[in-house]
Amino acid sequence: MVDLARALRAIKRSIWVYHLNSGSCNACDIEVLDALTPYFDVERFGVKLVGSPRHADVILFTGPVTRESLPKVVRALRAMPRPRLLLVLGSCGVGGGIWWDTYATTGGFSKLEEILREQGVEVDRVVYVPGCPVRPEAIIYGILVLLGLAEQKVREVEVHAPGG
Amino acid sequence: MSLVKILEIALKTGRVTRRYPAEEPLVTPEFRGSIEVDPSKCWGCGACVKVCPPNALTLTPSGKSLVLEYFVGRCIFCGMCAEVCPAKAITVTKKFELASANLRDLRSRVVHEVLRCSVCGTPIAAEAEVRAVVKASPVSEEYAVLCPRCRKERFAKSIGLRVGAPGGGPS
Amino acid sequence: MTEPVGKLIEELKNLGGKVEEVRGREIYLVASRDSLRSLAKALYSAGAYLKTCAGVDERPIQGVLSVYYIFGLDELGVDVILRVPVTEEDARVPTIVPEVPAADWCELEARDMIGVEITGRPVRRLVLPEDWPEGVYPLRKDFDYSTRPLRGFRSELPEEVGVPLGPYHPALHEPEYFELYVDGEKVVDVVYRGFHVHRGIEKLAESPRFTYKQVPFLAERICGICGFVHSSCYVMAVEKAAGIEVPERAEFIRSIVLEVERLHSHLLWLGVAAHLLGYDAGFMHAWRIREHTMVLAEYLTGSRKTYGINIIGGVRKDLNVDKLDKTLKTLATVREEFVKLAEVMLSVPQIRSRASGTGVLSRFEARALSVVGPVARASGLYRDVRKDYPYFAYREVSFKVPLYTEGDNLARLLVRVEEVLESIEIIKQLIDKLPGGPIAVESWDIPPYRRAVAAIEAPRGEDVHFIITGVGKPYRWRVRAPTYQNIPALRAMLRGAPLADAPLTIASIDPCFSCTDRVVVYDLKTGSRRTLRISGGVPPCPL
Amino acid sequence: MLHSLLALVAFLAGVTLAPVYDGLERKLRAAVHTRIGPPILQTWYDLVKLFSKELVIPEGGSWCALSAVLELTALIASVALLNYVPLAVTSGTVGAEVVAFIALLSVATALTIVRAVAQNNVYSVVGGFREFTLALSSEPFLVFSYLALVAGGERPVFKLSSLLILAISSYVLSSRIPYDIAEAEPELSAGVNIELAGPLLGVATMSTLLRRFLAAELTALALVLVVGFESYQALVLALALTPVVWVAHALVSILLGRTRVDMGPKALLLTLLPLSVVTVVIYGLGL
Repeated sequence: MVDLARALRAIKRSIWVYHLNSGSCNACDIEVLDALTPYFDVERFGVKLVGSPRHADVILFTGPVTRESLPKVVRALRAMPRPRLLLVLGSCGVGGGIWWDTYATTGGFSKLEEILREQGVEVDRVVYVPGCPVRPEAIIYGILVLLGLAEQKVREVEVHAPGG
Repeated sequence: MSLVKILEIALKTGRVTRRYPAEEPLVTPEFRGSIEVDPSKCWGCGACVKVCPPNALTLTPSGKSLVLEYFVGRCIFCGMCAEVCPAKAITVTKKFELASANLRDLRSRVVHEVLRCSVCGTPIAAEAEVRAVVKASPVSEEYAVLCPRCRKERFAKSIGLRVGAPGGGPS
Repeated sequence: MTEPVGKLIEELKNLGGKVEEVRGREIYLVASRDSLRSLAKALYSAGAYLKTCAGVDERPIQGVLSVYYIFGLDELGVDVILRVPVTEEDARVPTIVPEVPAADWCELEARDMIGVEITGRPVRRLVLPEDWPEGVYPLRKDFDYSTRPLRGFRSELPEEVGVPLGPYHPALHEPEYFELYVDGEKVVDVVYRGFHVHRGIEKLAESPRFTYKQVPFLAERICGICGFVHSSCYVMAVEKAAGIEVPERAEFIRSIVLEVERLHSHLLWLGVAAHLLGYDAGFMHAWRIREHTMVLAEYLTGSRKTYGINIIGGVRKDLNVDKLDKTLKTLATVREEFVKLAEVMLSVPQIRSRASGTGVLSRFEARALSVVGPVARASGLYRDVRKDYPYFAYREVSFKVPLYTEGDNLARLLVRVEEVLESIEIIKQLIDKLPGGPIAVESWDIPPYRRAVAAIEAPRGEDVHFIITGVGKPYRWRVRAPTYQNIPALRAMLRGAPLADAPLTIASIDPCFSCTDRVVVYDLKTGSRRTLRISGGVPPCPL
Repeated sequence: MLHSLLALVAFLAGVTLAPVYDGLERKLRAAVHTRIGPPILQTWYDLVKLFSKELVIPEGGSWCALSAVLELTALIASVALLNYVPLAVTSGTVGAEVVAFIALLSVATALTIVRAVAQNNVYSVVGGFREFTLALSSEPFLVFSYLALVAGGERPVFKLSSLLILAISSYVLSSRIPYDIAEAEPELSAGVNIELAGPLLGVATMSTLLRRFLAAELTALALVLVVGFESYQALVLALALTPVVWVAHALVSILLGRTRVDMGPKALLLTLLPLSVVTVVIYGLGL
């Protein structure tokens, strides 16, 4: 059993991320890279981009999960040690994006999650970061929310239009 | 040895890092973030839904109401909805701090009462839309609360024509 | 119609081509499959290059499946489009690869997408996933865009992808890979596998979900780096087909934003190239300078990427004095800092020694493979859409097209360095001449079944969009991104070269997003397989 | 007794400070990149996190784990010995400590290669091969120059030229750019470390840091010896100079790019071999 709170505490000052692209248009991906560069410099939080999912504490997930990339994505996620913490970036990953219902995609992370469950790959915590593309600050904010260092600002809202 | 010049450049430039979140983000006044629908202005007409490229905005009937849902998780932040909205109910904000631990919190809804035809009870449109139409055009309230079929019928009757069989609708 | 064009058409007529239509600088010919090869050969020897080919399901309008071959004659500034109709029952066309090597991929794609068999060449599946059912062709009109045929879920990768990491790389990249066949330390052959980024965009545009108005936003998402090129190219194709006159000011604004996009893209590439060569200071500084262009792009358009300002008939956002002022200031900063950085980068010994003389593409091969953009220009091929087929406001500006003859990685790097400076000058001239007036037409009408080809010089080379208009939405929209054209040239660059140069060489064509990719290495002598993770390389501006 | 105690204190300081120096290096790199960079203690944070993770034995099995741990042990021992040498050994002789130090260093290198090959991953095997070629083209010169400095006696020119060889070859030992080809991130992912995770990755990281510490301290010590200091004066001075040399190493690595696997070792041989020949000639001339 994974003690999530403990695991999150352990990586608070040292967050190694692996970037996993499931067929995105590259815009989110270059923003992930951009977050490393001088103006945003995520290294000041101890964030480091690593080259293997085995070294990763958090996976930065982009793309709508195309049919072709699906098996490889599952495999990369399986290679990641528990706890599996995911930051799902961009409108493709979060909601399937503009191509959410085409023949060539799976429709984003929520569908992938079902397939992962079928395949016995458990995911311990997911934070969704909308954006098209996600700007570097949104990625930073997402990381902080994932670690519990920042408050989530959005809430589900349902308002009735005033009646006549 | 011009490769050492990188040190000179670095010294001259200093540190450019924005200490977001402690400092302001690098956002310009033109930035398009998530949208907000003002429920007091929204008609529930669905113009935004028709234009939304990724279907982040949807209008679905649910029981007695019509629900306009905005799923920011699929939004592409193009702002076309705000441009086409006839009621100017949609504003494009500069919000980008939208991270959420679940998909539910990425949805916001405006629930509209559906107006039913005062004769046959068929749902016509959102009440707010009908009110807006009545306000904007000289359609009398009497006609506005009818479904297209009954409206036609009543109109036909009013100018003295019989449409279809007695007591029946148009054929 | 100029004389050489008339002569060429006469020759094509004699070879069996029938002129269907001449629209502006586009000449549409219909040909039978028997005359296809001789027509293609004649066009190629007349100096044409293949822009792309596209399968179109024309059964609802003409009862046939057609394959369109779009040839560009850049010296004459015209396009010749060959259409080869075949019946559904006998859907076969001969390959033109022996005459036109550049047709390799688009023939296979037509086979995948509309089910026209290509005869006379080895065929394999290119775009669709391996577990896609046989006989299901996504671009046929009777295929519903949202059908997801049952998945034979492959939890294991094919054998040759033996490393447990899957085709993923550390520094950002798309999940694509090349297979390198080696004999000892020499590369013998290269095969590109992937299309992991196939998202069904062409089909989606003709689905009930989309209208003409919405497609620009879809087009922009073909590629997150040069998206504005795609949306511009789409609107240009539609405007050409429908004969919509775009206000001059809108054309200027589009051109300005296109050049801003080129700036960000080239700076991005230079940074990634530096990173691949272990020079991270170069990466950081290039991206620091690039950040100015990102902020500028957001200030001009409302978004850092996927700008979203292109609409049919113009643009959505106007430029005001503040914006022009900010643009000029940003350009001055970028120019000053970039010149300094370029000097430093080129003085780093490892960058010089690893880039010069590696990944050579000769002028002859460059022409045969119809490569485009900086790759062509680094191999001595003077090819730039902005000059050859001037569009938008490019007629109004003067600029130099950097040309190198070495054809190596260093030449490609230098072409891009010079282009950054040229882009800055272009934007300055555009701002100087920016006319007043409206930024979009009031209304427009798009008649169905009109055809048009549009091309734009993207940061990576010529981007081509071909459109057949439909009712309320495109009937068929074919996109050919520049990388699609350049990847096959990697074979020529890598073959016979040492394995160690492969990463940089693959990155040197700036494959949509240069990042690392995996390579499967086949040793032909021992028959054993090794898998190497290399840097650089990635997919065509994905479709 | 006093010597051993002093050496022990020096050793402990070295082990504790190596990650801090690395933090300093990262901070410096960030400054050249015009960004803020991580906290100085970042490398310690990274190590603490890695050791707090679950122990996963990689695909290569216990061989891999064993060689990683042994490699670290060998490096720890060599750091300890390096500190002991100036205290125990009188100038001009080659004691058992010196021989043991050299042997441990070579063992550590050999163990890196074993660890790389044992991981049974193509990238790590390639990384191991790269490590091997690099070691072949630099370590013999490191040994040669180190011996020359310890046992060379009073020959100022000879010592200076040995110092030059030692400075270059110890820089290679630090496996920094341009010689980080064994774990080159864009080319080999993490190369020799690819399959390691958690504590084992921490062990491997610590090994790298100790190598860098050794490289810096060796150069610092050589410098001090050439100037003419001896015994614990030399040791204390060398320890004080270590972070300076470390930063100098860092600076060089920031300014350069990565070499290619066939270019780097060749260039090294072409530099170090003639230099060594000249040094031997200088010795022969009694300078």
